[in-house]
Amino acid sequence: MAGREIMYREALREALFEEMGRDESIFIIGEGIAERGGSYKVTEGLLAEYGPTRIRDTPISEAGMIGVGVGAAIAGARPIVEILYVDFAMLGMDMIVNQAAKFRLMTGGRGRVPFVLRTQGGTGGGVAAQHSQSLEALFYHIPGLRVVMPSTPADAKGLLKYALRQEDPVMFIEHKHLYMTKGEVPEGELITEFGVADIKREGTDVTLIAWSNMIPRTLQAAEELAEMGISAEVLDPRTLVPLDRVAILKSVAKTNRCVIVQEAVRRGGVASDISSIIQEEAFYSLDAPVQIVAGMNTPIPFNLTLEEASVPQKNDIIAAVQSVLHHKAA
Amino acid sequence: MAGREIMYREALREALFEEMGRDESIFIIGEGIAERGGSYKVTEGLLAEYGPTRIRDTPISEAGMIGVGVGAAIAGARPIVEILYVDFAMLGMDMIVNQAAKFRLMTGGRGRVPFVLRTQGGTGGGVAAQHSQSLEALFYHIPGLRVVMPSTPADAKGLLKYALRQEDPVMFIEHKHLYMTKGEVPEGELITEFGVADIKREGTDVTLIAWSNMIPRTLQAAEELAEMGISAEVLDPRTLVPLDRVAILKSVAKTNRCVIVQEAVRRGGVASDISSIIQEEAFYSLDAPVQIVAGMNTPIPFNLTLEEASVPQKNDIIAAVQSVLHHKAA
Amino acid sequence: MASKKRENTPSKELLEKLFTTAYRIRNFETEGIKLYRRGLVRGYFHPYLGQEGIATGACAALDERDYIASTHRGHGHCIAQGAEVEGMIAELLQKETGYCKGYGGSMHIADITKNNLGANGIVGASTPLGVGAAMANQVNGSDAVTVAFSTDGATNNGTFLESLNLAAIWDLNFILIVENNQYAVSTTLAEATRETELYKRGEAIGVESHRIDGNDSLLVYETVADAVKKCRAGLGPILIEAVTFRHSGHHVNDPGKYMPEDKLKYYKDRDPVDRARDNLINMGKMSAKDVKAIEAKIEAEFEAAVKAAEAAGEVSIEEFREFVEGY
Amino acid sequence: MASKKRENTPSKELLEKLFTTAYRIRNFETEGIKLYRRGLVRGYFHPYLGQEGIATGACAALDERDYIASTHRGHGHCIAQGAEVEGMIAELLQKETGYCKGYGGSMHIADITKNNLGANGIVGASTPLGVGAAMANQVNGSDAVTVAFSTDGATNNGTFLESLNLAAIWDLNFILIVENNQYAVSTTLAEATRETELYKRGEAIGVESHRIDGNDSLLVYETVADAVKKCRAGLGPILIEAVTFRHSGHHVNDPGKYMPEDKLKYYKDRDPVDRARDNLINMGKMSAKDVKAIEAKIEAEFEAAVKAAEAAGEVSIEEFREFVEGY
Ligand SMILES: Cc1ncc(C[n+]2csc(CCOP(=O)(O)OP(=O)(O)O)c2C)c(N)n1
Ligand SMILES: Cc1ncc(C[n+]2csc(CCOP(=O)(O)OP(=O)(O)O)c2C)c(N)n1
Ligand SMILES: [Mg+2]
Ligand SMILES: [Mg+2]
Repeated sequence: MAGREIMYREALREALFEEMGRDESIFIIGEGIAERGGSYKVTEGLLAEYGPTRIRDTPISEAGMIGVGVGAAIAGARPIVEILYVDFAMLGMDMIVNQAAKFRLMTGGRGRVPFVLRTQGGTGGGVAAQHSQSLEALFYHIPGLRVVMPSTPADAKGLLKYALRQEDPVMFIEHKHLYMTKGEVPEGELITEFGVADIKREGTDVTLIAWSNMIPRTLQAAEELAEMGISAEVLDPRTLVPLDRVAILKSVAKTNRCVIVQEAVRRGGVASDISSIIQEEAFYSLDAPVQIVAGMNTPIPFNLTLEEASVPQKNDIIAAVQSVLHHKAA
Repeated sequence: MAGREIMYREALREALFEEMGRDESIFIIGEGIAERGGSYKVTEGLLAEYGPTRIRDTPISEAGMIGVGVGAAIAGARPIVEILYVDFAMLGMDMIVNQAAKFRLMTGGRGRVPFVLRTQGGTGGGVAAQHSQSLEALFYHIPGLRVVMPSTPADAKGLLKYALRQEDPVMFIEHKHLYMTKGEVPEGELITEFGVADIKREGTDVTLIAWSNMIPRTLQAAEELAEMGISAEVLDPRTLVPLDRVAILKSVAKTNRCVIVQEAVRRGGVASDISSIIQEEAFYSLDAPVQIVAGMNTPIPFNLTLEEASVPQKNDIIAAVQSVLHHKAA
Repeated sequence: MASKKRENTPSKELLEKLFTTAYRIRNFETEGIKLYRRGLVRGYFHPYLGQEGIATGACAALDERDYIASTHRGHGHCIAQGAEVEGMIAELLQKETGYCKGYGGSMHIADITKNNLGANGIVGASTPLGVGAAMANQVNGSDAVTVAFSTDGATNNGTFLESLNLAAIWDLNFILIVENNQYAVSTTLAEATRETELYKRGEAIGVESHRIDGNDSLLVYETVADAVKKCRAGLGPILIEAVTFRHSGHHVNDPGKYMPEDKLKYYKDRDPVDRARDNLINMGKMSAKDVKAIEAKIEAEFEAAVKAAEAAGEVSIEEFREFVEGY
Repeated sequence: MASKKRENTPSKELLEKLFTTAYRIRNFETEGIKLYRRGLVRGYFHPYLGQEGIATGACAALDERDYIASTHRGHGHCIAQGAEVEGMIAELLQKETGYCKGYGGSMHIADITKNNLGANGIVGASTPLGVGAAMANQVNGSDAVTVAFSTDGATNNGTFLESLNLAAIWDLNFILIVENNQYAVSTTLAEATRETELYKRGEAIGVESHRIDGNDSLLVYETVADAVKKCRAGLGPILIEAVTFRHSGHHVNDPGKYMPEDKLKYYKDRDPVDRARDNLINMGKMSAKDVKAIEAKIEAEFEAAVKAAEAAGEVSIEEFREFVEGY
């Protein structure tokens, strides 16, 4: 497959174009996604191609939009609901937690909810406390949901296409800072199954687990660590649910050390859960405690210096790696 | 202090009576809490005592109720909003996550939100997927919230009274199965500070950490373990935020082994976070991996046998303790 | 089906259908409560007693392509939309032959093969879910109509405004039936809102809205049949407020003492099952004996269903574990 | 204050106040945008340009005990409710002397000592928060009134229905001002709902509701003053839909090309600042020279505020870490 460099947002757009062409039951609703093409141009051109029945602007009604998406999924369509910021998904949390995630079980498996909620999260640019959150842990804790957080254009495309072909509700969480990043995306069909981690860089001394916007940062850290003679493996689960435990445990078995990097706040984040799994299942292969580099336990402040201080930076990752490498029995 | 045996729900009611008598800015809103005295009789008699301005029934408007509570707290009252099931708090999640938790930071510390949301969670009695959840992990992950989960009448009273005297938003999560349980509650003033764990039973071989309705079950397990010659310490954090890390680490330093018992589903629960903390901070005092006994990753099914299978039972706890005690290096 | 058209003289066929459905619901609830009292049914049980006219009339106006979404008080909708009593009883008894394999129970009961989105434990949820089904049908090029049964309590919830508004701007084939039984548990509608004529909320956002007697299954049928016709002609959505009253407390363990006796009497005097029977006898010219035979058949069907459900297999924990693998 | 009473001939004092506030907002936004263009302001910036009449008129009808809740487009409300420009500019410049210590920014701006619950990044949040403030005052025995500024976009959100309904059943001293600027970003109100006369939604739930020209600060003042009087007499809540139009795009980086030129011209011809100035000159008999002096003073005040803010200290990371200890 020939590669091309395209942007994350273009990769997402390609996925939407291709899948909507393939499956007429896919439709998209969201604020400003039709005429205007969305805040990040991900849906640009779809209205012209697929028409106003399948591409619709909505009022500011997040709970309603999500509920309508869930109902439509139950009744045989493949809705994509775009929520501008993951923060706003809180307005439709009931529909996500109590309806989308539960319908399959409540019907004894007879009903399915092939619903995709596209949204974006993360810090950046001083958009402050209500537009900067990383909330994946909330969805991660709710059985029945799939949680997808692509870090590269290729993953974004492949995972979105897969999302539109499976039967369970998906929280597809993009990152506001990744839309303009470029990466190689193969020509032609690209479908990336859920639950398969990707080793973004091979290494032997320490396993770095990261996702979404923490991947570029972690790769930079790994680059610098290499210059210091430290070989870091960078593992991107890509989908948090399902989580590729096998790949994680395999990497940790190789390196015996692990640092998990997460933009979300430290307390109760997904990193804690991954740490608890590694600890339970690979206790004796660990040469040092699993260390977590995460956001501070705080809402994100407006001030850019404080915003930066609130989330992991490259040097925090490097410091954590150094710490697990130099760990000595107390 | 003389002790009396009263029920959990009576202890809560006492706390409300006493605090409302002390502070006229306390009011309560909720569905069926005034005339009817609430589904668990916790608010019985308050209407007669404190009148309809301060005790009010509401329509089924969870988002509005929570929002109104938050606004009232900002503007100088001390609202208590009762949400019938923690599951329904999802309808007001935006107000909890984006308003209550963030206001203090967003105002640079000038604003405070002394708001108490009383609700109840957990499984029991076949009330099925939308009325059986244990959702504390969702609130635990949101900086700015306090998360309180009392397991005994005394804790229920003392913590609720403290909640009504501090300045931050509190998720006060009761358990549907505890309301009728009895326990000793001292006469007179009883105020229990947040962030102070309680050792519900002393022991030396293993630390069992549990909260809410898992405490009675864990104590029963400890009882049986004692008969087997195993001395289990049972630690109840009582408040998950703030979490008494010092007490946890101290207990683990003593026993070198830890099992965390949680009714909520395993994936991304609070237990995972506590495990990650112990692992990071007490790695070298652990003689076995921290083990988590938790709910299965599933919405709770209606069928009572399956409901029971979905959450930790006494025997699961005993088995986990036996496993951490017999753990040998792999 | 001919009976789908608005009629001035209703056919005997229609009247029989209305009575049969109403009586089947009545019998299901009355007998189901007995099973509950015997400890055979667990969890919540919100009887539809007194409100049978609404589900009965509404679903009679639908055909196979059409969808419904239901509430916590969902047995009646489930029956009216064509579910078999056996699968329902088995569900209440937590059996694996239940419609939801015993995983759902009363609050989530549904025969989803009948385009029923299910009962729901979250007050207000049926409206957005129903609008979603209507949206799916629009996208998929079907002229199917979706009826969301909802409640007076749900009209004070944000989902009402948001999702009905979406249905309106998208001209969906959506009918919202607000079952106004004037109570949310013990809270009266007048305590819950200043304006107790709920249909006005539809009008305020440009939705054709009606207020009717929900205890008259024939009127409900006619109103919904008309609304269905309008929807299929692109004139949806439509809101129908159907006024009614419970015959008992909120759930089986609520004695409902707060319900004023005179009001209860007023509505019991206008019992929807009696009225459907009267219609069948008076307008449909069916003999009292034939009516009795219908009743007996329904009763026997119920008893057989209970027997079958009791004999059915228990759910399997192993199967459950497998089912939730990868959840 | 005398000017709090409804007047047929408005006092010069009132007219001066209205113009001063409107001009202060106008100048703040115009100059603030320049700071943004110079890269000094980061994050979101939603200008209140064109809508000044609403905050100006409404807050002039309030006194010290009263509360407001604001929106993402909140600079105007903050100024009208008595904040100093300096603390606001410092906030936009992320300085520790900002009203929110630089932690909040434009979307959360508030001088909370002026009973301002703050700007808000969640569309629709001001209504429940405002109702909450009204509730607090009722419980605390105060006759203070709370004005929640809201938007056309927010009326399609569930919070609107739920919280206004609560205010109604509890007879709260609450005034909901819906600033209908006819757009939510690029989505027109007519695309967002069938019924664009938004005050009808208040009526449908039994709330006294009005629709007025929001570009006439005097009319806004009079309407709100009247509503305040009614609220204090126990006749609240009241909804006021104030029709207006933005003079620019949704935020500083939105050119707003989708706004029809003729419509923009129509509203610019009815510019609220010009009208407040005309009123002051014509009805208040202030000389053009004196008006100019007011403007010059406001401009100078702004420039001084920028200087002070630029000179102010940066936030401290250590202090921040301490602040969030135990979060
Ligand atoms: C969102 C939500 N809040 C509260 C409840 C608890 N609850 C169950 S039924 C009910 C009353 C419902 O009244 P109404 O909506 O009028 O329906 P009815 O019971 O009268 O049929 C309440 C409060 C719930 N199930 N969901
Ligand atoms: C709940 C929510 N959804 C979406 C947004 C993103 N957003 C910010 S402003 C805006 C448009 C708001 O329009 P309107 O409410 O009419 O206010 P206006 O901007 O016209 O003042 C949108 C969609 C948001 N901030 N909050
Ligand atoms: Mg009702
Ligand atoms: Mg607008």
